Amino acid sequence: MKLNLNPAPHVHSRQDTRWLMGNVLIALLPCCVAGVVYFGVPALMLMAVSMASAVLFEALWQKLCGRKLLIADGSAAVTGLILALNLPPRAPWWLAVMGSAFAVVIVKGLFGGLGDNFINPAMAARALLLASWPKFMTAWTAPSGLDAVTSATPLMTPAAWTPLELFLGRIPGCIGETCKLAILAGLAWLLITRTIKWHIPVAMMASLCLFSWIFGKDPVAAALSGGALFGAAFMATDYVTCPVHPAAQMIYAAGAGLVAAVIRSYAGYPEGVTYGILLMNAAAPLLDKCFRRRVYGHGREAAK
Amino acid sequence: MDGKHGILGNNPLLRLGLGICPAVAVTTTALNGLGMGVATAGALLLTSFVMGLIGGALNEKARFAVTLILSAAFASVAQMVLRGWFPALNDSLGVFVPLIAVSSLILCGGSEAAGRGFGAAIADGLVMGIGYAVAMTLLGAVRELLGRGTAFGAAVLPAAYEPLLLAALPAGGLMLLGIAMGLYNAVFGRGRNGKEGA
Amino acid sequence: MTMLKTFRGGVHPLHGDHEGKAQTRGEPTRAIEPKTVTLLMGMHLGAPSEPCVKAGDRVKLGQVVGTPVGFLGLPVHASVSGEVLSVGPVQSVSAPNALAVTIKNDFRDEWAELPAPLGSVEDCPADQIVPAIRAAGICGMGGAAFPTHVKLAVKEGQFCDTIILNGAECETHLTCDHRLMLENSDRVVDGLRAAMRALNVPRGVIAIEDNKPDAIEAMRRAAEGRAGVEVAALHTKYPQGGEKQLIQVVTGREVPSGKLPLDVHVIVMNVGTAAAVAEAVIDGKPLISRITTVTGHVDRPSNLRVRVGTPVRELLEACGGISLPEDRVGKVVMGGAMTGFPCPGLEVPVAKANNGIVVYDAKEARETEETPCIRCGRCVDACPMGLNPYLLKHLCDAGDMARAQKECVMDCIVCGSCSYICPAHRHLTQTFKAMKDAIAAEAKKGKG
Amino acid sequence: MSNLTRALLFLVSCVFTQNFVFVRLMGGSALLKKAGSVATAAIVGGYTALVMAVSAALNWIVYKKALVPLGAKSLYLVAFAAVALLSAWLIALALKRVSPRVGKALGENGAALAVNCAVLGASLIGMGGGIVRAALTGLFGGLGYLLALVLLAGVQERLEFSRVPESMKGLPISLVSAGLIALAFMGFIGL
Repeated sequence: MKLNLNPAPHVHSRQDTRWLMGNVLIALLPCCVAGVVYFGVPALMLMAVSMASAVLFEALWQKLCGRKLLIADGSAAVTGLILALNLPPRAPWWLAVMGSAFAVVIVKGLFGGLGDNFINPAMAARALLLASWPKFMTAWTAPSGLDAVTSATPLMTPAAWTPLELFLGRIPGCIGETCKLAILAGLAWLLITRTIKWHIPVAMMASLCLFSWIFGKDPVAAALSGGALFGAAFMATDYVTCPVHPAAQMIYAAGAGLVAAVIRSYAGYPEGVTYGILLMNAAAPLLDKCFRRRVYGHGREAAK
Repeated sequence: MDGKHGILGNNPLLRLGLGICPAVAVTTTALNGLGMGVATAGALLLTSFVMGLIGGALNEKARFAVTLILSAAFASVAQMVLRGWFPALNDSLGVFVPLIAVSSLILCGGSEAAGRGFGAAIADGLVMGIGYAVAMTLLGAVRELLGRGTAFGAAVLPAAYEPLLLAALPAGGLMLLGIAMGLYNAVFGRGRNGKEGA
Repeated sequence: MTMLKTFRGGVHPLHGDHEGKAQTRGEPTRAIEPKTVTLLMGMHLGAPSEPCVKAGDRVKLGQVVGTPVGFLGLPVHASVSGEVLSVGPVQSVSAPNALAVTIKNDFRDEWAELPAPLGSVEDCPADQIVPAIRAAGICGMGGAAFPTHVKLAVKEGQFCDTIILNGAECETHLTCDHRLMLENSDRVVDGLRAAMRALNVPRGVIAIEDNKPDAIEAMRRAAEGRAGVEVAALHTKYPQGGEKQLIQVVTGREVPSGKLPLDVHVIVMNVGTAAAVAEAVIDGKPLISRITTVTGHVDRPSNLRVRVGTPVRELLEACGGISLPEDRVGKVVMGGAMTGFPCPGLEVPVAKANNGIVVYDAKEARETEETPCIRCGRCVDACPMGLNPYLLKHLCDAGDMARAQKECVMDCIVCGSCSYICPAHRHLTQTFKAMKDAIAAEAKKGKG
Repeated sequence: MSNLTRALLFLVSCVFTQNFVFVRLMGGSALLKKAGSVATAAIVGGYTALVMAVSAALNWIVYKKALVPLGAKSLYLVAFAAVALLSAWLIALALKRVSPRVGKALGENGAALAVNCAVLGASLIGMGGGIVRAALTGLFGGLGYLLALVLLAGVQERLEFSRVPESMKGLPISLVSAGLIALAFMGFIGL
């Protein structure tokens, strides 16, 4: 009888990386469905192209680096899907391919792969696409059937939509970000399965609403328009690029909300959620340094 | 010449990271890269020349100060030359022409030239300068091609090409220089005597 | 029941499966008689005892076969009567050549001459309790095997105001303490009272996780009318029974880093140890048997009262044997799933501190491959000591002793919570243990 | 608009919209720092900010009150470099007196460290207005430089344990990191 001698612990939580990524994909499903319902087959095409190219680039990169192929962990698929959901519905297919390549190879791969990037790949890719090909990234279409009618997003003309329309998402915008109902369903799934904790989404939305109100805007409309809720639920909560400790997470998320509100109110871009999250990603290592749990037996209470 | 620096083998920009401020800031086109590279190389050569002559007589601290003053003087000369003969280039390089004065390429190269003998100082300055100018031109060419679809101002990519505007922006410049350095290291290996961040 | 007390961090291993305890917690304890026993001389923490018998000798039950060595030394007693077969090195759970005395059981159970019992724990002379405990060879029976008489040695200038009996049994699979508290409640309380009287301690707390309501009830009943004894119900969470966590939860005090519980005036003992103390004081009997849980893939998972030194094979046979085809047996673990040691073979004998034998199948035992850390922070949330396991792992992998120490690696209690929770299957706990050992070895080298 | 609001807007502009490192690209030296700790980065950044402020103000005086009246405008670069070096050296000395810890972080050639694109650039850019504007350009620009240095140090500390490909280690990956942060700073365009 050959007895295995690997050391304790002898049981492990079933929630491995693949399980977590799978949960994120499940949580994104309502947004995908809403996107396809509102924006039709081209949206579905974009999602497929984006996911496929992200996984492909990940595999190629891992091969090039001579590493073990780890695409089965699902992280590249999540990146690709989140990127697609951040694209306008009628974006050309090559935009998704370029974005995936940038996200997977430059933002993640050059830094060492999963877990080593300091900035959210999908967010950075969106910022790259917006900076490089603005005319494709701001060509909004109203979800009115198959014909692409160019229109303004609610962030540019806030009064044109009622809160209910904003909530249900029959409005122009990126594929995944318009239907708040679907996002909330996904967020609920993530919270119920304890894939993420509540701190980041709550702090980010609270901060965005508060500062939007201070800057003289309608906080409800601010929360319901643009990519705020999608960003707070799915992108700010990216494990790899957010701080680890709850207190640091709250500050990180509040900072992202503040930057988003500032950019929406005063800067040149209509939407600031992307930049808010990216900037706070960059600050996350510092926040992690500043906030630590007190180690048992050290510090003030120890000598009691 | 002892081969300490080279055009390919130990490129001052791609291996040592000398003079990276202008390398990112002005290399939006190949011509800008070439102009900046040559201007910096010229100032470096003159500084090395003088330091090669007098550097041996100076101690470490004084060397740095003298190099800085010399470099500022030759940067002024470069600015006058550019302003007089290449006004368009001068305008597009803008504030980075006077900033040649504090280019780490010259400050490092000049300080090193001191006390190495006149001939070695000139040869080193020349090789470093050419290496820098070549790297600057190449970086400018890549950024111009990606960002505008042109090479030295002439359209080379088909009209259907949608330019990657980011390549011409600061963020793209930083990333492309970083990737270029990585590629350079991958191709030429990491030099034994090439300590980065000098 | 009042608000359950708990600590920060921790995990819930096998929570959906009643912590793996359902199969054995309802089974009354059965006693088994071994054919041979192998008495390790190093069953306790400290220098191994010196064998004082030789092959061929006849020994009686309770006769000393190993004499104590040094301050931390304990005697070893024959756990059966019969003939000494050999004195020499054997395979133990942690070492291939541990010194041991092997005795063939003659099944007569003839007792050797025992020291006179001290009598009732409430009336006996208090100053003789600790010597009696040492003479009985008692060490901590929860796992660490620290000699109990040393734990109860209060130095000049120190004092103890609370003794905590650890009945949390937070480890998975194990139910031996649970059964003990149900079946021998009075003995547990007697042992606690003996220790309290020996050190003149006013307060004794029996701490039990709330997944054992019947044990809480039984101990409450047994504690009625006993001076200073109370029962505390704790939240069911691993590692609730960790010494430092227990002290924090029961007294609100924290043991300062690098210090002992006595520095915050607390002593923690396992309930099994308390029962052994009661045996020693009331009956004068040495520690020769204990309750061990045998579970996992065996035919009849049970709690067995086994003689110290019984080989694992005999325990498994008493439970109907391993219920797996040979090629599907994964590992046999001594102890619970979070901290237990894998057995190198089935001839390994049970020591005084072995509280369980768990058989895993090949699938459960397969080695997990490390994948990249995704910084999910679960290890940070789980660590009961407030460490940053994900960061520590990087430092340990880089071999950076100085920074690992600065990140408090020496405060790690090696509870396994971080490894359990890590979605990337990173080998956190074992890395920290190796680093702690390396640092301790370094410190020793520096001294010697 | 009150002076305070104007100053505040100017601060935001210098730190974010026109950040010396990520937008103006005058802080390449920020990238060259060996993966020092965040604390060192904060000290070096603060020191550089001081040098930027002082030398920008001094250079304004030198230029407007000496070089222009003397008709020696073409010597401005030499003069600026000398003033920058001198103020960097003096400030380093003063800081070492105030705190040995700061002195240790700045190292032996602290002054040489500080004469870089950012310092001279602040002097050149600050020339457009009055002396207050010049000093504030230096100070606020320096704060932006400090912010960049600290952010990059944080990221570099994190990268210490990541599996960056061998040829990208060190300066190359720092440049890519800086590029990604610069991408994030693009959100402030038009502020």
